[in-house]
Amino acid sequence: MSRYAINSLLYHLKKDAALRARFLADPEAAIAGADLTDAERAAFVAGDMRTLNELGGYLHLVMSVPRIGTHGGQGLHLREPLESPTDSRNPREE
Amino acid sequence: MSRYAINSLLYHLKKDAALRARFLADPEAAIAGADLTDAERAAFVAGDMRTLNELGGYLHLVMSVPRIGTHGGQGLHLREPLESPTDSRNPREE
Amino acid sequence: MGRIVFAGAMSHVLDPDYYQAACGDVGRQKVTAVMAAIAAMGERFAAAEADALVVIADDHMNAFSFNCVPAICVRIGRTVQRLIQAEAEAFDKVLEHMPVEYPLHEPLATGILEQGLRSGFDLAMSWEAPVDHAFLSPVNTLLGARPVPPLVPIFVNAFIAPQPTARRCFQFGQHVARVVAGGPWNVGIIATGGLSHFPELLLSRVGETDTVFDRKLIHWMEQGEHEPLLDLTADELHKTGSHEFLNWMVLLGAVTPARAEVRYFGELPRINLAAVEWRLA
Amino acid sequence: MGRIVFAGAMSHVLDPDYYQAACGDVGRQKVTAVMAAIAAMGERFAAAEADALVVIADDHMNAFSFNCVPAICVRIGRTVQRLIQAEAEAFDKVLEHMPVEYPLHEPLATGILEQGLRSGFDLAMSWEAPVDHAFLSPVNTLLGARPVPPLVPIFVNAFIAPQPTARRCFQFGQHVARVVAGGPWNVGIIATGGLSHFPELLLSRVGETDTVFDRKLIHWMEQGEHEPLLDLTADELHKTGSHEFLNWMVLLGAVTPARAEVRYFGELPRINLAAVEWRLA
Ligand SMILES: [Fe+3]
Ligand SMILES: [Fe+3]
Repeated sequence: MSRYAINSLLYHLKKDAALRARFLADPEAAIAGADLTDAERAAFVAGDMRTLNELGGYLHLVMSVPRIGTHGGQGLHLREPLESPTDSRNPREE
Repeated sequence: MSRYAINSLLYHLKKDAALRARFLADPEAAIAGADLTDAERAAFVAGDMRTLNELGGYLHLVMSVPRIGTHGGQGLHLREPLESPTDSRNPREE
Repeated sequence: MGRIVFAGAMSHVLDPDYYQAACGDVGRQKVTAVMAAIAAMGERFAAAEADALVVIADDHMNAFSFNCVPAICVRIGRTVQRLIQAEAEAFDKVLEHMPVEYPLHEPLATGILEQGLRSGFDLAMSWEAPVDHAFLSPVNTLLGARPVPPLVPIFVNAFIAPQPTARRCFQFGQHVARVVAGGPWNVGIIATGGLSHFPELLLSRVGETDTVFDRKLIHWMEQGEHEPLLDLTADELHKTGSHEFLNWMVLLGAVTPARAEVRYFGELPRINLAAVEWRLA
Repeated sequence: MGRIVFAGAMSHVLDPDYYQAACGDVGRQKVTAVMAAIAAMGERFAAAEADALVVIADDHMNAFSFNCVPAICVRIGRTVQRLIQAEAEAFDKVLEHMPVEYPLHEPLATGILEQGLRSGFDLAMSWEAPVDHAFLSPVNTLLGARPVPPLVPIFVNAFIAPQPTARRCFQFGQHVARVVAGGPWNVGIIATGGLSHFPELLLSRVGETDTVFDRKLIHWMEQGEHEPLLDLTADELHKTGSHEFLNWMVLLGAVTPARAEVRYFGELPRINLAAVEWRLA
């Protein structure tokens, strides 16, 4: 059920601030080299953590990647913090 | 018997080419921040792998750190490859 | 002869603001209550004057990478560092007032490791893994302003399947007790995490718990009836969101057949909070 | 029902230039001879048409870091990468003509891992650890130009004390055999490393071997007498420089009570080279 390619990318997004910054600026470009299926790639680009979790991404990564993870299961989408980085729905940003 | 501080530094010298280059250029400066005893520090600076091994450095690290390790138990000292990087006593350089 | 002089288990996200955000006022109230119960346990821990504190917890993909996911890993060396991560999660961030470095109880950790490998436990060892909220939130809440005694952090793989079985975790706990008994130290031991939350590790089920299951676990612990707990399957633990109960199973092995006393149990939609202490002989 | 269709063990530094430099002409002659013996074993391995090749070897502080040193680690996932390291050691450098990536036998590796944890083996798992000469030199020498079958690399901690015991490695090998027997595949298995070299892991003793000890091991393997091998202590293995024999113990557990046939044994000052094959029922 777990999917290494998803989890590896989530893990590196969590641990590697430079990759994360590139991803936040241009998700497609940042993950162009990753070995992902089309569905996985689309879910990353959309910041759709629920789909990534259903495709085999570990919950704790899906929740905890700074700015990208749902961080508490609130279904935060990537586009929102990008447009409004102090969005109050993300408690980490408070 | 093993000594983490020695092994950690050997490991990073093996894996981190930038640290290794700094070390080869100026050993004292490169390891200034490492938590070593005076004897350990002196052995690093002298490239004295035999002493580092006796102080608890793992044999395979002591042998395999590029340009610094003995690489085959030949007792290669740091200063030699520095002065003569294609020294024929170091088979890796051939 | 060494003795286990204190044994407790507790939830490990201990951050009122976090539960306020996740569950509203009731979240803040209940986590504040469980923290008060843990602090009271800390009075008894402090009175026991333990030489070392063994902390059994799980990694949240902070300490280890997919290069090597150990089933059970003993943290050895002289010191351990608090996880430091840019943009840390809120419940790790609240620990930022704590020291960066903690002493380890090197001879006890090394004893658990060495005697474990000699006894057929395939333990991993780490000199570098940092400790996150799973270790430090309970320690912080337990000790308050008191100094942290030398720690023996032990990581159990709770989340990345396949995990060790409940039975194996219990057996490892029995091993820990044997090592303690063979040494000269008075030792405290805590297990952290749980109770039920995040069933099936699915985002779509975050917010569900299994109170019936938790009460069953508590009943068996109160009775000192550990046999049924040994038979808990990976599937049961996964479906009920009881992954972190594996840490508790290690503690149960260390203290069996002692009986548990519940110091706090509180239901939240997101997780059931608990603090439990064992009555040691 | 699955079967082990080939079993062999061999030294894993297989580089004539390296032994020329270390031991002179006799070094080149003997390593060339052991490589020829391994290549001949490869003919039989190829004829067996195995679906997978399990490779039991140790890490030389290439794949893992001090963040997590596993006792036994199963490499899972779909592919494994050759170790790529700037300024690699000579005996890793000679593998640079080999492919960068190799297929893994995912269901067999996963079976060994999952059933192992269910049976009380505290296995670590890795999706990322690369394989160095300890895995690839024997594979390369065994197969020559033939395609590499799907691999199941398994890492045993041979060098960083405390290591798993000889008995535990044997038990893990028995587990591997049970998994193979329960599956549908024909499986080859090799263990690599040794025989005696680097006693006590002291630089001052590099260049010493223990031929008497090696011949005793070989005798027991030829007789299929595995009981005395189970009692090998960490101290004996360390003092004789037989650390990597732990890999062989896993293989012995997998094939016991089969008898070994020595294909090559050659003494060098630096290491005693060997290639051994088992007569399978
Ligand atoms: Fe947790
Ligand atoms: Fe080797």
